[in-house]
Amino acid sequence: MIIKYTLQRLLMLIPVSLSISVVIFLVVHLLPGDPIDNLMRVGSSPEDRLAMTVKYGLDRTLVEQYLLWIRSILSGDFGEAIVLRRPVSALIWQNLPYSLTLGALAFAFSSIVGMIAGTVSAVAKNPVVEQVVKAFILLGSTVPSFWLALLMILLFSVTLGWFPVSGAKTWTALVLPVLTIGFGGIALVARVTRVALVEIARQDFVTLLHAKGLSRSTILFRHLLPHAFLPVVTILALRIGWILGGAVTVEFVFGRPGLGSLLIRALGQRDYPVVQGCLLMLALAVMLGTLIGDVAQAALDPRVREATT
Amino acid sequence: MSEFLEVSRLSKRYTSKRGLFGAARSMYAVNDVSFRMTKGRVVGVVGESGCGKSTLARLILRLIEPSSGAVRFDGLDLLKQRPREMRRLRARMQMVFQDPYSAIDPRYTVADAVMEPFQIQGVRLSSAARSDMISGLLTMVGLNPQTASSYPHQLSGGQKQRIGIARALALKPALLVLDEPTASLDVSIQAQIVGLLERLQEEMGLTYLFISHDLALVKYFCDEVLVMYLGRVVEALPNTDAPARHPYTRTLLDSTFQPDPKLRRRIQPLAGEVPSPFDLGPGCAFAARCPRASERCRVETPLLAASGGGHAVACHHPD
Amino acid sequence: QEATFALPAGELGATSYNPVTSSNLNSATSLIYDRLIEQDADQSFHPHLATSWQESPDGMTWEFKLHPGVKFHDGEPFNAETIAAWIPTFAGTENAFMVEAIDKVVVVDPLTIKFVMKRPEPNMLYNLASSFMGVPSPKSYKALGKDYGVTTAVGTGPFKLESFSIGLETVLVRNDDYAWDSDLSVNQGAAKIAKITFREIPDQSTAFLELKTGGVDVLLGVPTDFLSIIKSEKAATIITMPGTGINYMPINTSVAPFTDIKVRQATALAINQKAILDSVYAGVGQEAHNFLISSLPESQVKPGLDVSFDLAKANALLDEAGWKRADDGVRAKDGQPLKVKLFTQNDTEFKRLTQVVQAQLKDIGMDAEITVLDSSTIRDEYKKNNHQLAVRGYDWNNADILDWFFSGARLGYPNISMWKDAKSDELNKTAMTNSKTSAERIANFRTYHEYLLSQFLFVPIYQPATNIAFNPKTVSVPEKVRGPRFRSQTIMDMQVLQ
Amino acid sequence: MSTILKVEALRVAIGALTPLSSVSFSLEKGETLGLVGESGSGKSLTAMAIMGLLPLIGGRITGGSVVFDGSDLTALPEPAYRKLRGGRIGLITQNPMTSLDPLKKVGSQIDVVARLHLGLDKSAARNRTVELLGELRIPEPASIYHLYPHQLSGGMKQRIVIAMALAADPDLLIADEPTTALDVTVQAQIIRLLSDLIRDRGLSMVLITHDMSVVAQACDKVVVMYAGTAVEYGTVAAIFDDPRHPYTKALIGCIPRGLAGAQRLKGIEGTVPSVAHYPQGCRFHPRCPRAEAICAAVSPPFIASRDGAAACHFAGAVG
Amino acid sequence: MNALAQSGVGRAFTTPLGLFSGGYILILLVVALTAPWITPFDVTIQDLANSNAAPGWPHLMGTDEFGRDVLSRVMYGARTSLSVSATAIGFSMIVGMALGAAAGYFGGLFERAVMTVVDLTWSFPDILIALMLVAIIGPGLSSTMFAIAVAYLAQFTRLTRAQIVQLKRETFIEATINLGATPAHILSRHLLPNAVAPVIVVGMLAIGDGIILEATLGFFGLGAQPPTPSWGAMMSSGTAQLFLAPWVIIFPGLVVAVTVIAINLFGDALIRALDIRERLRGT
Ligand SMILES: Nc1ncnc2c1ncn2[C@@H]1O[C@H](COP(=O)(O)OP(=O)(O)OP(=O)(O)O)[C@@H](O)[C@H]1O
Ligand SMILES: Nc1ncnc2c1ncn2[C@@H]1O[C@H](COP(=O)(O)OP(=O)(O)OP(=O)(O)O)[C@@H](O)[C@H]1O
Ligand SMILES: [Mg+2]
Ligand SMILES: [Mg+2]
Ligand code: NI
Repeated sequence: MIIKYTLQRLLMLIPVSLSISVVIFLVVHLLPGDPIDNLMRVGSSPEDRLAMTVKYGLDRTLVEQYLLWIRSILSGDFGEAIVLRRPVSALIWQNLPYSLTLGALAFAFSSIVGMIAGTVSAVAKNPVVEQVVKAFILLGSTVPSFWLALLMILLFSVTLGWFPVSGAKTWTALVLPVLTIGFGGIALVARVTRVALVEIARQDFVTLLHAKGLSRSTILFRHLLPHAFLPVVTILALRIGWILGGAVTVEFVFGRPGLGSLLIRALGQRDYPVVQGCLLMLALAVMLGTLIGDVAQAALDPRVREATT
Repeated sequence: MSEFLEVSRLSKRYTSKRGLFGAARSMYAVNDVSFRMTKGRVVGVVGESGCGKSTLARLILRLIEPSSGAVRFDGLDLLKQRPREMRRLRARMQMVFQDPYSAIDPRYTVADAVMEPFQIQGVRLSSAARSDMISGLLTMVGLNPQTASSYPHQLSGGQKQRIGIARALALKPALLVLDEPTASLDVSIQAQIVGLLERLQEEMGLTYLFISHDLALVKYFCDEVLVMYLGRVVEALPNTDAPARHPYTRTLLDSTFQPDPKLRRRIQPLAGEVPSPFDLGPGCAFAARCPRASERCRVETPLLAASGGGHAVACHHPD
Repeated sequence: QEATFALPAGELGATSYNPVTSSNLNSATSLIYDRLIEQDADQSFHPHLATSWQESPDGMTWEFKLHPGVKFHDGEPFNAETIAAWIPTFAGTENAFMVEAIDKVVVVDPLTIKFVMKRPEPNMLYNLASSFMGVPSPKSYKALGKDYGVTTAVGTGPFKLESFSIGLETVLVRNDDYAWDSDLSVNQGAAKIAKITFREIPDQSTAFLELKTGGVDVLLGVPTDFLSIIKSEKAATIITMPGTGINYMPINTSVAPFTDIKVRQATALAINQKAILDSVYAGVGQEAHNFLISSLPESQVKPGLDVSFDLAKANALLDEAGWKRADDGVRAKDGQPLKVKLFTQNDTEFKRLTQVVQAQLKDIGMDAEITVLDSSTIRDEYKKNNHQLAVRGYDWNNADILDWFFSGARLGYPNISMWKDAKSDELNKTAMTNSKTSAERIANFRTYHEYLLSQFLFVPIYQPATNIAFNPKTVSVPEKVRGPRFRSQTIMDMQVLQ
Repeated sequence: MSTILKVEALRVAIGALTPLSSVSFSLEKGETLGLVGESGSGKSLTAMAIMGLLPLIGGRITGGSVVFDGSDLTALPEPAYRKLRGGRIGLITQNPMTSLDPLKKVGSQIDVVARLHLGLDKSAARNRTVELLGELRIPEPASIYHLYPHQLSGGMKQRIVIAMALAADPDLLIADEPTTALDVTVQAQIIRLLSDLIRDRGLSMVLITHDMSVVAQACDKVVVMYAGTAVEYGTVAAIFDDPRHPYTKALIGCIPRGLAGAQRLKGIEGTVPSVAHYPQGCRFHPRCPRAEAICAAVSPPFIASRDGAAACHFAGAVG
Repeated sequence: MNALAQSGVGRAFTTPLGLFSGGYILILLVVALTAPWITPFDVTIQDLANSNAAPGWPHLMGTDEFGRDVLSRVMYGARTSLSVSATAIGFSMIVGMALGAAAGYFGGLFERAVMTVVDLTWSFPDILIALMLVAIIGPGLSSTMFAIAVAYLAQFTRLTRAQIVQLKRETFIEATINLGATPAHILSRHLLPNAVAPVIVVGMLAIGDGIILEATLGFFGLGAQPPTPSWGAMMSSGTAQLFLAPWVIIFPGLVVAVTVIAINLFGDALIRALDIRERLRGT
């Protein structure tokens, strides 16, 4: 059942992606400026410029350009970067691993810490503990990430020398970026976890679990947390776009490549095929995220799954 | 007495998906229901949870559109009314809802809530008339006029239900549909509200459609009784003394306890469960639980057939 | 024997080491490839893969003698055939203009090559010295096709490409066979450093911290804001070398009030180059008084044409032009206040500079409102003629930059001054195409430059210096930096200290 | 007969409030005690206090004792209490719809009790569960075992909850309104099931309900609660035949019985006070038709009668 | 706003945290409103001789690279940052409520379309949306505002729609329909007024996020045009000075942090005072 449903949803992605592609194309071409200026160097002539414009099809009407683009997309080709001079798919492919590792780890960090923090603040009877946890949760989401990143570098890399300042070659270089991004996500996860736990703890079945003589920890781990997972998973699945593209600032400060940086660089140079390719990729990832969220929800919740009997 | 509400072959079908992945399935919340009401009478509707009582009430008031069938109110075909006419007509047919707790906008004071019907129907009142009207309505439903400035959260369930009744009666309707008005209230409050309703009916000559799951209450309160099971009316009792003829009605009666330890019942075991209302097959819906069910009951849907004295039963083997 | 370099901000984001098709090459390119000719800091040309060259008097042929015994990293020999195969690969690429004047390439003998020209090209040597003219191995170039420059890049240079992680780092290892150094480096054999990693660090603060913590040994290109900090840092030494660009303020001559040459002149005289050099650039670099970098002979213009700060004269000129000071200090004419738009690029240094310029313009009663734009948008605005003043810079060590920014054929962008003038275009044409030899070209460009200066089309502000910071504990750098930029010639003489 | 549960002068505080005070009753082995009262009268709190679950809602026992099978539970440490809960005392809660963990199969939710308290292994616990389900007249217990709660009807879920309470062979069942959320036909079946279990297994049960008819049908003894206190207790026969407390009497009078007009429902004037506003003296006095000055000033003591006692100044005089 | 909500705001001040955070916000608002008159130094006049002076007297937070007083600029920056964020969020809130209410009330295909778009933008990183928009509209405070508004539009639309859908199921809506009310009456008298409180609270919290987004845009060099001070612009130009004059970046950063925390705490207090936690669930 799940498989059939998933396939259906995947099919649905095609028309949605097509309409999104129109929007992306229009937005990108609305940007003032054009990529050719980034190719021209002192000494080239106005005629050279015209020749380039023709070469990249930028002299055609928008409709023609769109159709050409979408045709190549449908044949699995994201086109060729104008300024960056590489196939767009190759560029995405080179940057994706960096975004994925950083994103996945930050994701894991914020989910784990967030769930722990949320659980502690929901379960803690002690108001002091609750406030401390809350302050900790707030920490990451109340300062701009570049500020946090710079201060963390100052503390952990320069003063303490624990981690390299920047780079992406060693795992130690991942620690600070992961912390920076992860901190931002903790608040969200913790809040969702907390709300879910508080709400679920009010339900009759929890009283009944206590009445069965189960210990507090069994109840928490075997019964309450699985319920808290549901909203956390849904909200996180929706944030896949953030994982892949949202780390621009952190990538910039820590000198890491990534999809976000690629997109921003291409945006600055008006490298249309790259910007379009990246945005389409992100949009697809976002839609897949929604799908993953729904499927995960079904996997976790029999009510949603509604197994046939 | 004139025929004042006529419901004919009213049905409401709902389609819903089974879970996230399942196929669509459909059910009749109300299935082929017909009955008439005479002015000034109290007709009761009983049935278990989910049998379609509230849906029937909403259909009659055209709060939802039926899948098929017709409702005639005071000679007018309700389903043919255009929105504007329908809105005007609503002043004459009102409803008191099952859940008093959410029946008043939490941001409205009692006075606002009670005056809203006039505002909606475009009745302009001077401020003196307004305060007279408020205290008149509140007094009518047994509330202190001083409650006028309270917010709903400052009131008890019974008080809220009284305000619901005041709102419903503000425009002096001819028909009042009462959808389990006491179901969420304590017995002591239920008794107050029922008492109030009885008094109002006598004073104002109202016509009530009284919905309840409590057969004892319906028998106490109503002139006629319709018994519903899974969307259908299975028995229509012309008066509350009439002996039940449908096995389901009898089961209901047998399941009701008396507030007297000397009248303890021997509870008969009842086979089976209420079947899922979705995609019901042919035959009598009660057949699976019925002690008398025959082969015929499983293949042929019994129709509501009137016998003497307006007593109608939908059963192949009635008493 | 390893060293790590951080690339300067302007060289980030290269996606390939293919010099023929690329539009963005970084310093590592100069180590992988050799060029026929090298240019020095004084803009003079020196032999490298070409040991000598001869230009015909009419400028229609060039003959080059090639260095014998040169081998590519893939073992292929470098000879005249290499050149004959290489030049045509430019056709149809964005870099084609650099060899556009060459009609055909004739192999005279294995070590002699002749370019037959379509037209004289006095800029030939300059072009051949550019990094886009690094010579790739024709065999590998052909074999790898689109992947050339990404997975492998094969040149004759002192370093071989070991790995290239786009956007992150490039690792080069020494070419031990290297023996064809140019005379710009003292070292005439293989490089002294065995392995060099070029890292891309977009954020300057991060790059500085890397130098401080030993993550990198050399910062190629330190923004001026960091100079004072680095100077106070024990772990870093700074070399300052003349830059190859000018920061200036173009004036849009096509819109009021700058259609009036008096207002333009007043604006030009309002900028205090000295004060800017001291406050914004901490005294590093030079004041700019005309459009060209001072190492170019074309920059030596007639005295009196250089633009220098003169507040009194500026004010007098404005008074003369009818712009009277109002109570709030802002001038006005015909009820119209002297309020102008001042564009600048989205970059910390330019924003700083622009804020000072804004303050200085205030002194002549001009109220300039700053708009910060990204580089693509700003070009679009220029093309739409939405600008009045802008603070910007260029980086180019050749006088043909005058053509680029002031040619009547390029109005809007790059001709931000919107300057179209018959006499100017005449002088431009003479300088660009009617000069047969280098000497003639210099004279023609100087005349052109002088005319442009007389029209006050821009305000020269500052000649940036190139600042290199390195860790004196880990690397040594030769006293004198050779070449127009800190590139292969200097790196050949660097050493790693233990 | 021996006393299995004895509650004396129980007093419960939540924060600064005292929602429960002077609740006393005792229960003999094999008996069913009805705890009856309107919403908010403290019935569930009493159950929570007996189960030692007050900390869950931030409450604590501040006075009185709960003696179970000879030992006082108020002083029992938590680990020992955990053994008792589910082991010797089983709890059945009001709403079967929300009483099961929706993410776990119903079978495993029953198993866990036997595994925890009887030390059975997985398969033994499972067999036992299936057996128990059969005993509770659940059709096809082996396949029900693998279902999730949402796949069952309300009545079925309530049986699962009962099975959970019975899984470790407890001595005492506390059923907190086990049938309130169910339809009358299902209610009758559940009551019958519980009565059979009491009889067959020799269990004792505290049956909490707000429905006097259920008490009349199923209980041996009754405690009537009002506004956080017990107002009367006694045998069922005594309470119904000869209620001593005016509240008990009024409560019985609120139940519609017989046919319309036979006797007007009166209800009880006023509303139940909230915890923060419990009146001085007798808590019922503001609504009591018999109230006199003393009622507002002095909390009435229990006055014993034939088969029970009532907390009313006039309990002796009535009758 | 009715008395209920007013008393809610008042009640939010009754807890110590609510009082503390609310008080801070009030003071900040006063500073922002009166900044042109109360800053100790002019915020744009350069004093190059005095650049990068360490905190001390008379420059309590030091001076920046142009010798401008950091304290004055932080005070003035409150004006820019708060007004940018608040205007943007306010605008976003109004549009979001309209969209969400329409989607929730009318349902059907319209709702599906609106929610698909909204979910997509919601799932897209704010900073990317903002950077794209600023690139399209050009830099400046107005485009920063627009970018923030668009980035948060989804949140308000979702919240309002969820509220409306939930409210529509309430009996009192049905009761009002049954009295013959028009859709306009129901939307304007019942649905929107009931949905507004949570949206306002979330909007208030979003102002904090808006400040951070403005700062981040400032870091990328967009946002407020120099020499107008805004917290983001100050931090962004301060990164270069991080080691030479750390106060230039530290102080605005701290003020941002404290402000956002205060907004969050006060938001929590408000949620508790208005008792709308239930209604914020699931959004
Ligand atoms: N909008 C709807 N969509 C789908 N199914 C509905 C809808 N409204 C009601 N139903 C279904 O119709 C059936 C009848 O519902 P209805 O509310 O009329 O029952 P009822 O007799 O009033 O029950 P109760 O006594 O619990 O109020 C139920 O099974 C219910 O699930
Ligand atoms: N967690 C709590 N905090 C504060 N007061 C509470 C709490 N739980 C219950 N109360 C109060 O204690 C009183 C008794 O509640 P209890 O739940 O025992 O009533 P009940 O008789 O079971 O009512 P019902 O028939 O509605 O279940 C009520 O007035 C209630 O308001
Ligand atoms: Mg109903
Ligand atoms: Mg209870
Ligand atoms: Ni967002």
